[in-house]
Amino acid sequence: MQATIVQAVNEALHGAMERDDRVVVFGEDVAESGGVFRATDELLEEFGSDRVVDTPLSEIAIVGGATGMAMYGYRPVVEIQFSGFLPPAFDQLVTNTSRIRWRTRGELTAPMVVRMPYGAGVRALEHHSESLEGAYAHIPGLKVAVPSTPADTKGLLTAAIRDPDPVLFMEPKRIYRSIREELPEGDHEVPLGEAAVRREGDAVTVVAWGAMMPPTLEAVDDSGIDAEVIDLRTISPMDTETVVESVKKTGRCVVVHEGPRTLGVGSELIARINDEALMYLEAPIERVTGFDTQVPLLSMEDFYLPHPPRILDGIERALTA
Amino acid sequence: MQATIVQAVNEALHGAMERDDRVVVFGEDVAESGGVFRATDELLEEFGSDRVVDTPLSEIAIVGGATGMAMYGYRPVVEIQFSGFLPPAFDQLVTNTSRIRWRTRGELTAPMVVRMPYGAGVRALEHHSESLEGAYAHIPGLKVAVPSTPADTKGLLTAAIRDPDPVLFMEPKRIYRSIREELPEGDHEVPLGEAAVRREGDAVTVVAWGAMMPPTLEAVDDSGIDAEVIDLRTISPMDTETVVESVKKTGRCVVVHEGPRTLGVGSELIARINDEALMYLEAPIERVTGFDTQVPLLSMEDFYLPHPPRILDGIERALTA
Amino acid sequence: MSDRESDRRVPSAVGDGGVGLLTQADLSVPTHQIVDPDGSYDPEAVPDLSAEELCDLYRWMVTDRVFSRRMVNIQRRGELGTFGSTRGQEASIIGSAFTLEPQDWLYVGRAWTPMFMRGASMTDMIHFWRGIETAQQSFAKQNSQIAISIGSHIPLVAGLAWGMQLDDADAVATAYIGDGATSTGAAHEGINLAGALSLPALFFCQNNQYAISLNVEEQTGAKTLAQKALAYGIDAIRVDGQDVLAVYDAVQTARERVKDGNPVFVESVTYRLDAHTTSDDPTRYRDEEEVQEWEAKDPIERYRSFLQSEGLWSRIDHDSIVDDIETEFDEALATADELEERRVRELFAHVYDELPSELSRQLEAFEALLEERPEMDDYIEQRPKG
Amino acid sequence: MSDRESDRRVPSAVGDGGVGLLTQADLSVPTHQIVDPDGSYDPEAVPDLSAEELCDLYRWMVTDRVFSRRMVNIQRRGELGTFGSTRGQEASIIGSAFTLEPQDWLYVGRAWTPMFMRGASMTDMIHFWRGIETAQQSFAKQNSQIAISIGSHIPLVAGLAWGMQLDDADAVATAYIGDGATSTGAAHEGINLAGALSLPALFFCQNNQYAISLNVEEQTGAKTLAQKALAYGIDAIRVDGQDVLAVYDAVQTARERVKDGNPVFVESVTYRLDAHTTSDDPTRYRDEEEVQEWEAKDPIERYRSFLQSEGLWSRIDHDSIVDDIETEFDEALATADELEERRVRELFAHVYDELPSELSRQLEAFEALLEERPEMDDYIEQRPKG
Ligand SMILES: Cc1ncc(C[n+]2csc(CCOP(=O)(O)OP(=O)(O)O)c2C)c(N)n1
Ligand SMILES: Cc1ncc(C[n+]2csc(CCOP(=O)(O)OP(=O)(O)O)c2C)c(N)n1
Ligand SMILES: [Mg+2]
Ligand SMILES: [Mg+2]
Repeated sequence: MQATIVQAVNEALHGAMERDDRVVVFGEDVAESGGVFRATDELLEEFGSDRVVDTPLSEIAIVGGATGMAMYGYRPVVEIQFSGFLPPAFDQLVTNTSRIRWRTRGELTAPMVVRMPYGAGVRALEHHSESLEGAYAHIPGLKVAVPSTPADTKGLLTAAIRDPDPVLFMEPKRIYRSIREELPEGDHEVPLGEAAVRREGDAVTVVAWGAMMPPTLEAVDDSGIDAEVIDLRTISPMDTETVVESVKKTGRCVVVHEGPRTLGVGSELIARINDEALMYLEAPIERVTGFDTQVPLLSMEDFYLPHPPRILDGIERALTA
Repeated sequence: MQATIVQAVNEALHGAMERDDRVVVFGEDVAESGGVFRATDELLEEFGSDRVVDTPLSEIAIVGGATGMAMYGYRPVVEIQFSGFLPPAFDQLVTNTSRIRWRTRGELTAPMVVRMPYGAGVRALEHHSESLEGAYAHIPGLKVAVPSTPADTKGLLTAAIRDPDPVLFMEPKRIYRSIREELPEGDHEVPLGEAAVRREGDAVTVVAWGAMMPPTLEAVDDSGIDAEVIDLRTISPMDTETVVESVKKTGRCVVVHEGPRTLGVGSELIARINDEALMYLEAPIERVTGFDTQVPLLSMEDFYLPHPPRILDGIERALTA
Repeated sequence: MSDRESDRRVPSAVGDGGVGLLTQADLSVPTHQIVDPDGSYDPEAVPDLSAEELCDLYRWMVTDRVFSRRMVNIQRRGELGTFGSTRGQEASIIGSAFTLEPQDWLYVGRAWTPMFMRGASMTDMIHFWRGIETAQQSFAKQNSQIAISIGSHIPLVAGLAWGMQLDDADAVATAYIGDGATSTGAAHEGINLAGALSLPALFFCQNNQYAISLNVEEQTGAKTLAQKALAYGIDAIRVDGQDVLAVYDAVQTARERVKDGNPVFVESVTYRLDAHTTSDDPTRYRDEEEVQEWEAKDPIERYRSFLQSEGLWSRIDHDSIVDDIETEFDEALATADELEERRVRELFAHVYDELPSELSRQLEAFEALLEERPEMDDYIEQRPKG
Repeated sequence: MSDRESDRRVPSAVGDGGVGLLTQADLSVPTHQIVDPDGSYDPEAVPDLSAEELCDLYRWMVTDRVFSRRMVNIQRRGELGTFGSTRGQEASIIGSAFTLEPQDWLYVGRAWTPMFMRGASMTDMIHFWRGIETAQQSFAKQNSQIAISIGSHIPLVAGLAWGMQLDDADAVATAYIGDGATSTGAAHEGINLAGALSLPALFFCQNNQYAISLNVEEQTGAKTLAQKALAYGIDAIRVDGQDVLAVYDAVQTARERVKDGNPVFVESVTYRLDAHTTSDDPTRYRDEEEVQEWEAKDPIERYRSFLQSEGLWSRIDHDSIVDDIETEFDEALATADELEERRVRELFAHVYDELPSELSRQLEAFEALLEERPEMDDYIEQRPKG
């Protein structure tokens, strides 16, 4: 089946709910209307109103409620309508979700997934464009995954739902419908914590994820530069090894992300390369990122996003420095 | 007057309230009981119940209420009883406090201070030991300051209260009462955004802040190593220049902090040094930080904190690598 | 069972062990109404408004309706990012906002015309939906703001009211919220703060029956939203949101009390006739029948019958009102369309009072890049039309 | 004014414009009581408990009191980090917890003895206050947890109840909260969710008059906390928290209803006689007089007079009960003091199911450091005594 990313989300949810009775889906507008992006389409019809539930407008209760339900033994997969509305539930993530296993020495756990569309570029209102993976990946006990292709979306979401730990699943809404590919049939899992090398090369390592993958690949493809392109896929835990091995080979690196530059995931990647491959570096690692500003409202949001020429600029800097 | 850090907080609050009628102090238990650490002692008696107010147990309302009050023209200085209880108000910080100026193109602003004791080492319960400056400094529009001495506490808090932008003021409660020094008299301000060089040296640059300053200085003093020690003081905006200049001189660097290592402020410092002084580096920058774990409960919390031998170990690694 | 407090009323439900349960059945929440759906009313109950004011109410309701219609239309033409229509809620929106004074603060959810009533232009509102930052600046000049994150503004409004209290201002801070917003923690904490500190805050809740697809009956077990006020120890009024005079009367009464430091929660029972926003498809979650029922409760029709009964209808030239609004909209749209090209620096302005050096660096590098790489133009577009 | 809904009751307050205001005065919230402060009671109202159970209630209340006294004492000797005494709240704590079944879930604030009633040991509780991670593990084995971040557990309890509902379990999920917790956004959203979805969740609120220094009258404008239930459309019971039989009766009644999917909020009116925790100085915010008044309402005394009236007092050997508890505590303390040295690996365990490689690296580096730098021992200490 040819599918988009949002269809892959839907397919993964259908599959998970079929295979495991404990999977329960809830959130705002996920049941009757099938989600504002239709990611949960037809789940209510297929699995009934016990397992697919519209909740009140309550992000704290959605995340905290999922945590309690997971402690009880279910496998909730909840939707936060836009990632800009996860911050009200930040405390539940920090104080409960990420700590249930730790607090009870493994006696209780919180295997659950918080799905949410993230990122700019869909001409939406304020608070609909943020990428805060940098803050979430700072919380011990949480995992954070960001797919960039339909197949990975299916595979990573499937893995996230099965994962024994809580996973924040950030869906690149800007490319929800812009890529279409054949989805692996049936039970397809892509393990969390493993980056994918999208293109092998010797000249420079370029790391990106989520909605930044297409412009990154475009920049590289158009340039003719022999870049190695890594799709990080999971932000936490991070696949340091794949990145470090690549940088040891290329000696140069560029990180591309949407979120703010300061304390963004790019900084952590630089820190880890510093730890393990500093002496291989032939040039400073370049960061091509969102600015340390609020994401502009829709009329100017294009300016904020890393686009191929800006990414290429970063690559060329890394190559010439 | 000889004073501790917590007394310096109190002195700065008294001074600010005396000089500026618009300064209003509120939070949980700040008025009648003078704060659980007595940081707001005698403010109620001196400035009355209009300007010093005990609020309900409502972190969202404290931070959001302060933001509204600041928009109206006051200068609220609120207390979050422990930094572990700021996460419920994370959304107010992200969605409102940090965006009022930006959202209204400067027509409205939110000049306010959120004070809170942070960090481990006072034998308290769960959620009383965290250091999340790494997450907060990722939010555009917020400033984050962390003093490490009584004089700086007075000066930075005074500056924060006067600052036209919202400031998160993280107070190192572990050393609230362990250092005593002469406080500058009267109206003493230490500008936000400027690091302090606590010790000059040529061998290695050591950067720390807040409660990590005393063990860092102890490690350096005992070692006889000619280290340059920088107290960052403000996390956002960060004084990159002072750090970079120092690293250009020493060629080696160690960052010490309490918060989790991954996406901690250490990573950002490494990223900025990478940007501007990579080719000066003679060794990887060392991070001596909290682990990527929850802060252990009190019986084992010592193990989590960077102590002088661990800091020294980091310095020696940076020197010998 | 023995009750220690002097009770005015015996609790209605009794548990097994003879334990008195407090239930919603113990509560009676009337709905204030002046003009009946059939057009009848008690003349005594009509608020004391001049003929001109009564006509103004009509004009503003029509403005609201026409504005929504035009906005939906231009969105369909691709000239707006998205838009949330207020059709059906005109009485609720206008009756309430008509009570506000310029010194009051207004922080709204679904309610746009109040901004015009306070002096903002339709251009500003078109800018808002086109994602142009100056819109909220203009609203701010009128002590107004629009909140996007549901419920998040309620603590701000409590804080604004607190400022007014300290300042001894003759003003109130008003939050417009929806039925969905009542479920948020932010709403709870903000309203409770207002109650605990007796702040001059007015909470105007438009219960339009839906939060996107969720019916209010699933939003909460509470039978009315008005009764939520009791949780905060503040007073409430429930009002027929299709009856502009009743809404005016209720909010006016509320405002008077609020000014004296008695926060009030007003539930206005209304209905969103159009989609949640232009990206929503309401047929997925509600029946045409239900919509028809509420179409029949059209607030503008009801008010027209009142004006007719009062002999005021003759003073109103409906068509010319509509024409004027259409013209105003056309002009506003033309002005909005002429938006000047904006500078990249604007993205970096107002993050802080002064640009920190790291941000300067980012700005300079970006400006240089735009200079050096004209191909950036293939990817970035200023979207003056959203 | 015309009311569209059939009203059982005319609203009490009337605004200027004849607008009906819903106020707290419209509400009557009785407080359930069985044994009067003077010791009298209606024998008919006494819950159907066996003599043994009635004596158990006494024993548990005394356990609660002795445990608090001993904990405060060892804290003063420096053998605990801190401790929050429950003196004064024994009837509230024991009467409620006595209703719970093993399959129920219990997530508490200030209430420790319920953990013992469910099978945890005093050693576990000493460990808890000494900051030893295995304590919550033990509680978890009894479907119990202690919440430190006020209000944060309420959404979890809603989620647990939701699990029970899906599972068709014959059980309830119970959150113990304080008066302060009612102001949190988390409480609001969690309770509202329970009401909206009819979850088997029981909210037991110990209104002990204070949240640290803040009196409940400043915590909220609501005259009772029970009435907050109406905001969620769930039922409430207000009970005299010094009357253990009334608390038992109320919570038992509540539990029966909750099991059927009718969440109930119980407000137990009680008082914290000791300091908030051992680091608190209550003389800064409350009068000795007030404390004396509540000392006079001692729940154990009141219950003793009941047992005497019932002729059950003779079955109780108070001194030997106390002796037994003291012995149990001594033994628990001795066991706690013997805590084995813990391994550093424990800090890294249970962050995730499997240790991610970055965490392994951190652990290995730290273990190596401890090996190489024995001077670390000057700075780190395992604190088996908190
Ligand atoms: C905190 C938050 N969560 C989710 C959303 C997405 N969202 C936008 S409007 C809306 C429904 C709002 O319902 P209501 O409060 O009744 O207002 P109405 O749209 O009916 O006027 C939702 C869920 C949001 N904007 N903010
Ligand atoms: C979210 C949060 N904010 C602040 C605190 C600090 N704190 C601990 S107990 C307490 C008061 C709690 O009052 P209440 O809910 O009435 O419970 P009680 O202590 O009276 O049993 C406060 C403010 C906290 N633990 N959690
Ligand atoms: Mg609505
Ligand atoms: Mg209390």
